[in-house]
Amino acid sequence: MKLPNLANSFRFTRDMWSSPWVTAIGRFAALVAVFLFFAVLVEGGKFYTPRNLENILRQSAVYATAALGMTMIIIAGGIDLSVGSMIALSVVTVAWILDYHYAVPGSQGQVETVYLIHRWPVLLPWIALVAGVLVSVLAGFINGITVVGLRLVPFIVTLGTMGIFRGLAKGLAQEKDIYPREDTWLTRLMDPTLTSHDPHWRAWILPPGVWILIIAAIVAALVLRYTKLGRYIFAIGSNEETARLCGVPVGRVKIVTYTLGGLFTGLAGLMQFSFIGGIGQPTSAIAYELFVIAAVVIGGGSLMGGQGSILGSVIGALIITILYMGGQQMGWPKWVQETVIGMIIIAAVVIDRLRQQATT
Amino acid sequence: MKLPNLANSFRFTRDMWSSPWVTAIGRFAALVAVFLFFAVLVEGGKFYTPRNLENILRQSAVYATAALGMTMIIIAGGIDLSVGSMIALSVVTVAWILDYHYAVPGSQGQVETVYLIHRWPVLLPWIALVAGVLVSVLAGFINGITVVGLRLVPFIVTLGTMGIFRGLAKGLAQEKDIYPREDTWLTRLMDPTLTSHDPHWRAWILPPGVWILIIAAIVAALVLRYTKLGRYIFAIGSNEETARLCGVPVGRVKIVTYTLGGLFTGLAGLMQFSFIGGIGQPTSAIAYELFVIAAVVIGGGSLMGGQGSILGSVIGALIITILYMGGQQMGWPKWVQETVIGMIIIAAVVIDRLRQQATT
Amino acid sequence: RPPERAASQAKSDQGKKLVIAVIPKSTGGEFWKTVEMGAREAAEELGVEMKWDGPLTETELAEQNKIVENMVTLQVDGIALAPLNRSAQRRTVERAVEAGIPVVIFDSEIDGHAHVSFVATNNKQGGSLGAQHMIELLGGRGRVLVLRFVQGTGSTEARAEGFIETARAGGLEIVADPYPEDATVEGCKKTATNVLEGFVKANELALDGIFACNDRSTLGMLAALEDLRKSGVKVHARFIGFDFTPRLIEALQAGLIDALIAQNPRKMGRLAVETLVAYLRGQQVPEYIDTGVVLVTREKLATDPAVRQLVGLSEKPAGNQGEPSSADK
Amino acid sequence: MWNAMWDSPPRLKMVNIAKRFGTTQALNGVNLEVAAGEVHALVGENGAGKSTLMKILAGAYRPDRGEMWLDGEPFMPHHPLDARRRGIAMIYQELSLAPHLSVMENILLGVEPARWGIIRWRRLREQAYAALSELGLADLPLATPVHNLPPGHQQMVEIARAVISQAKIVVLDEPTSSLTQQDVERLFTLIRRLRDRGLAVIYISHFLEEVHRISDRFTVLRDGETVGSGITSETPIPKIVALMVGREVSELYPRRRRTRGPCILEVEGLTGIKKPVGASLRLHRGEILGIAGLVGAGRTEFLRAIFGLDPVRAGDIRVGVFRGAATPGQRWQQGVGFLSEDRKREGLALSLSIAENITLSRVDRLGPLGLVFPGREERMVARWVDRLSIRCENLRQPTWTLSGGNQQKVALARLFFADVDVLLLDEPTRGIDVGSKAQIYRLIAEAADGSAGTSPKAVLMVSSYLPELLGLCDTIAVMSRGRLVACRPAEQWTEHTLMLAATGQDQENSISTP
Ligand SMILES: Nc1ncnc2c1ncn2[C@@H]1O[C@H](COP(=O)(O)OP(=O)(O)OP(=O)(O)O)[C@@H](O)[C@H]1O
Ligand SMILES: Nc1ncnc2c1ncn2[C@@H]1O[C@H](COP(=O)(O)OP(=O)(O)OP(=O)(O)O)[C@@H](O)[C@H]1O
Ligand SMILES: O[C@@H]1[C@@H](O)[C@H](O)OC[C@H]1O
Ligand SMILES: [Mg+2]
Ligand SMILES: [Mg+2]
Repeated sequence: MKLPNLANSFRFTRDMWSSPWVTAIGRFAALVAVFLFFAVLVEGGKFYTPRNLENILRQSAVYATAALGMTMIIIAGGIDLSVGSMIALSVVTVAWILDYHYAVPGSQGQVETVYLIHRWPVLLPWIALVAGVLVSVLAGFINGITVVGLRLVPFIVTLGTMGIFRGLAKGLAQEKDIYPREDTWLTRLMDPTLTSHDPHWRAWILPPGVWILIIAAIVAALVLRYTKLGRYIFAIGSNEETARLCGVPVGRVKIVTYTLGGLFTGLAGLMQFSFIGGIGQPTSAIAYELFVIAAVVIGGGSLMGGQGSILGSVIGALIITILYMGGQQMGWPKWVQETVIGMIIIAAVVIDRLRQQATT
Repeated sequence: MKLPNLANSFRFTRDMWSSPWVTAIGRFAALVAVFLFFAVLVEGGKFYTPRNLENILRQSAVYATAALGMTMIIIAGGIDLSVGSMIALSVVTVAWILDYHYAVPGSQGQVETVYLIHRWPVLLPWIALVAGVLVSVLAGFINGITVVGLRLVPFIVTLGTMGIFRGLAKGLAQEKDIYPREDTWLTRLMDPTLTSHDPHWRAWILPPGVWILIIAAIVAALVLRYTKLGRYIFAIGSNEETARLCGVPVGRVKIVTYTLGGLFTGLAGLMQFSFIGGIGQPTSAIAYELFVIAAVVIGGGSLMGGQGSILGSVIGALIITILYMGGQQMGWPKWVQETVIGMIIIAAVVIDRLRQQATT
Repeated sequence: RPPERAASQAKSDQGKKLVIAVIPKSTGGEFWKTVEMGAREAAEELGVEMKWDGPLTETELAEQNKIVENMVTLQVDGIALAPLNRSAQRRTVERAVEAGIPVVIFDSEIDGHAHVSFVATNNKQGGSLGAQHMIELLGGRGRVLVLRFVQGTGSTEARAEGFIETARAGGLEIVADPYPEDATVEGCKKTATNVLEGFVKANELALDGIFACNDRSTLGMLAALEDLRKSGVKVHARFIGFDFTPRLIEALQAGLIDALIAQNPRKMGRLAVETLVAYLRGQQVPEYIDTGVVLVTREKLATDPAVRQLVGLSEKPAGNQGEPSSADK
Repeated sequence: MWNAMWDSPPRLKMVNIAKRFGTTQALNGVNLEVAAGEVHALVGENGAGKSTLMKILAGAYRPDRGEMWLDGEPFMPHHPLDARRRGIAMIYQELSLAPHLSVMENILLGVEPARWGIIRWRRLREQAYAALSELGLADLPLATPVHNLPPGHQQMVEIARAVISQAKIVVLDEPTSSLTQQDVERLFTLIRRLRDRGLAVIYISHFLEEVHRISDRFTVLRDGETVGSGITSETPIPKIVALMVGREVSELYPRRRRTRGPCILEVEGLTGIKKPVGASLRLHRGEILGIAGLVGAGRTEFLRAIFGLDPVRAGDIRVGVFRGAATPGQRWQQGVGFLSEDRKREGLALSLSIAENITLSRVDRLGPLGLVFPGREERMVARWVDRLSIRCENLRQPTWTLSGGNQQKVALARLFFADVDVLLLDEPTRGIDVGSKAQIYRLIAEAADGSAGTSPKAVLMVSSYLPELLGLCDTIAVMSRGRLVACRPAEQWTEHTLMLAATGQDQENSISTP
């Protein structure tokens, strides 16, 4: 018996089409097709101006970043319905810290309000950033230990925490929007840079939030592909029993996965904070979980676990965003947009299934 | 040949605790506990006035009715995320028909608007009722054939149709609310009867909508228990492959199940129409799918399929409603209400798992 | 309007602490927080107990109906309601009244005559106030966009109507008057962004004026305009908004908004409660109470003490300028 | 006896049946003829197409070409119900029950007595009871959900399902793999009764001794084609094997002298939740120790408890220098590997690639600091794919694309890749054909010898197939009702004494640890 060398490990009939590269190229082609569709149809070439390209990135960044974590969770055979609430929780936390103030006795016996941001103008945004991310990390961790510790279906757990986290966000904000006292650079995280008048921001080329997305996506992809953790995530999603038999610490890996999901969702929360103009709105990001899940699925993730890719999910988020933006810029009525997006979600999965069928 | 007597088909150690009756009694006990909790805490015995009891029924009717269909779908191993949108679609359809009008040349060369309701004051509400239900039946049928025909995961299909049906509801309403020209008895479907001054309505004892729920629930329970269709629904959810091999027409049964789901959702749509005051609001019932699914799960439905009961789901809907009503009547802040509901959903499933563990 | 029985009932209630429910259109947002503040102050002063609860966003009709019903169940002595929908909720109110609970409507109008009194801004007048200022700013000519709010809602619909009527009469052209996607800032921003995009021609926003109907829609429009500016589109449209929040006041000071029509939410909350309690105590109450509306411009903001007080800018001299009263903390 | 029936058309005739799955030609012109009143065995290697052929008969698959006749009438079922109505009763290879439904509902699934779509429960109960009585299981609780039954009884429920229908043909696809000896005897009695009633019975099994006992005639499939058929009593087993494999399998068991090394696994009084009960055992390097026993004796639980997959209530386990209970992860680290009897449910992650499955238990060997270097992985895995001659197209191919035997080899390769010193093998050849078995035996023996180039390993092997234990092991222990009742050198055992010990009738009944 010969070693399966490279030459014979490459059969054109089947392997080529199901190789990850071809799959990725296929998804990319879909993205390009959707883009070209609007590029041609939107009048005056407005759809492919640098400004609009930047907008596509900016508008898809929140979904895409949250989709990174969701990809891992879905590959591991789970699901997280609480991402929308977690984003809101992060948004509110950031605003709450930026707006933190307390009363001191003032000069003429009056009470004076002191804002922490005035005391620590440099440090506080960083604290807010860290806290905003950490709160989601913690939320993800709670999802993880609940799923693992109580051995419950993630759908139910995260349906529950969806309510809980949203409630906490509202509680923290005292059921209103928080308007931080001062704008900080956190508010500008998602500002367009290409067309900015400020040379400092221009130098970034892309908005800092988009850079965060890019780096996070690369890290996530590397983790999935080149680390033990990534292997374990795939193994658990493919067959949890096998993973357990092979000595994979299933519970721990799941907890880590949900916690990582929280991390990425926290980053998405920072972006959302900036995107809605630097306010702490506890009703923000309602129903985002559906877009995020849709992005992962369009990107090739399987709700049965064991399948999915970071690149695919990012492309999925871009496709959804382009559809929305294109629909808006074409002046399609809102209802047409919603209907079309719904159809595209189904179509994406159908095409994926057909492709997979063709190769078996 | 002797029939096996009851004694030997009834093992006390195990079977008794997992028998459907004990399970049902357990759920009922939970309902009573939640009710008593608020009955004691809400001041002045106001929680158990006849009026409030009627209100509990009225306010839970929409969830409970939609949960009937969802129960069947979940028992068959599926899920339907589009119920909220389907309810809206029915609401809008009813309003659209009640408001249908056209222009005719008037007496002095002017254009005159003719409302169909003025022509057919008796017939039109019935047409609206039938159409409102039918549109959801059709929507359910579409879910069914998409799941079966394209062999897709129901989560994705109904995530897609959730967008599509909502879009269509908005499209039909031209993205506005529809205000029917005249109020009809359809608007009064959910009006309280107990406290009504109108003897005609009082004679109903309960609001007609609640009667619809009661009858629908009985029919649904009978179908599940005593018909081939019902047993096939269980068989498919329990083991689809086996069902197929045993000659169960799996595809057809699934389509029928989703269509029945549509039927019950359509009835829920009628109730919602009345409940929001007889207007066609396309943004109505957003996120209701989550409450409905939660009701089924609290009622013992398993998202893995093969398990669930009509009585349980109705109790689940009642529990959720009582929690909301109680929370409001206790004056809990909104965020506390949300957080508590989230926790209860998780707790309900934990208790269920513990109970099942104790019996195996 | 249920007449006599209030007086007789009032007597039997004497001695017992009155319990009233105040139901806003939503529990989120600056506007309603300020209303709550006013209502609470009044309730405290009058020695009545107040329950405050409302739906999450201003589209959830079923939710608000349930809250009203639950308050009826609790047999509160009276309800002050800001109805989400003027026609659909008529019966909700009638049912509460049938159950023996008088209802004061505030903020937004409702159809029917079951309620005791209506306490609100003259919204139509507020709209035309905005239009008059717009006409002045544009010199009687120009293309104007109106961002509405939730359809079927008494208050904002009247404002749009008032604005559009007066603006048209004054020679302005209304080029669009869309409803936002939903009742959140995000929803308003998304719709504003889409609609504005349609008016961008050659890197310039081809609009002369913009009007928004309440705090959420003004905030959303403001954010959308800021995005446009930041991405290099020239915006010379005059922007008049409705309501005030700290952010909107800042924007007004910074010149991003030309004027705000300010209602008096605190007073509205206060008067709603006062009217209800007065009625419950057997006093005569007017059918309609106007809580007042004023046009706030940058100059007025700097100079007019009444305006400064209304929007919560401190009365202290320059040094502390910009400090909001932050009464919620 | 069946000769007399040749005048009438055969009960079943399948001609030139072909079926293709993607690139796999599962059936390529199969012919099969079965008479009424006979038991007809269908044999062949793994992947020969036996189950596929029967699924076509049962209407679960449509053939690409070919024709069928039932009692001389053309027959082409469109779906399973169709076939069932025409008199085909099928018991599938994989257990196929609806676990939430009751015993009686499962028995009558798809053919419930009903009027206007409303089920007639009384009649349903009667029919189910009748079927169970015929199987001698009248005391099975009719209303209990089947997931509450032990596997053997579950299998009987399936058989009852076949009995109930007024069948002309009953197909049993490997029915005995989860039955106790007692149940097998009961089943054989039933089969004979059905045959005598004039039904045709098609019987599929890899246990050729069983085939020989029960069948009148047989047909052999190889690579999707019919390669022969005949009268069972006139054909010796080796000849059938030769037809199946296409060559003589001369040396099935590689017997070699081995020298026993130091003791590496010591189990003292191991007690699990239900089973095992106080089991003790010593395993040495260079030793293959087999455990025999009836299904349900607790052998699987014994291995699982050692490996940390099932909880341990009492007792002590020592692996080399490590003492006490451990998690599966720790066991791998200590040099113990486990091969599950259930490939599909827990043995393999079928959607992962061959390479990923092989390395999953020792991902830490693929790079430092929790990193994974795919290049290194492929180099390391290729060696074992070669050694075990796993037939595949490349290492990144998903495992489900492999045939059953090759999947089993992938699961086995995991233990070799991890270079474990103790191999716990649970039914390593279940459902495996004769040819592949020989290859797997050779690998196991090489590991124990140390002839594969590494130090000699210790092998603890559970099997229900006695010839394999007798042929391969140095020592054999017997487990009965959760207890290890005897442990002796293989030479001292015969199939008969093993059987006696397993059923608890062994006279000596002494635990001797040589
Ligand atoms: N659904 C399917 N999809 C793809 N290939 C299949 C499918 N079913 C069977 N095959 C392939 O068809 C061939 C015949 O399989 P079949 O199950 O009929 O074998 P068998 O003779 O029953 O083997 P065993 O003795 O292992 O049960 C195998 O190569 C198998 O991989
Ligand atoms: N009464 C039962 N109910 C449910 N499952 C059972 C029961 N008895 C055994 N099993 C399961 O069946 C499988 C085999 O049982 P067990 O381990 O006791 O027997 P074994 O001697 O290993 O037999 P086998 O040869 O089938 O592996 C195990 O997975 C076990 O969990
Ligand atoms: O009616 C309300 C209005 O007065 C305020 O301006 O914003 C919210 C509105 O719905
Ligand atoms: Mg087979
Ligand atoms: Mg076993």
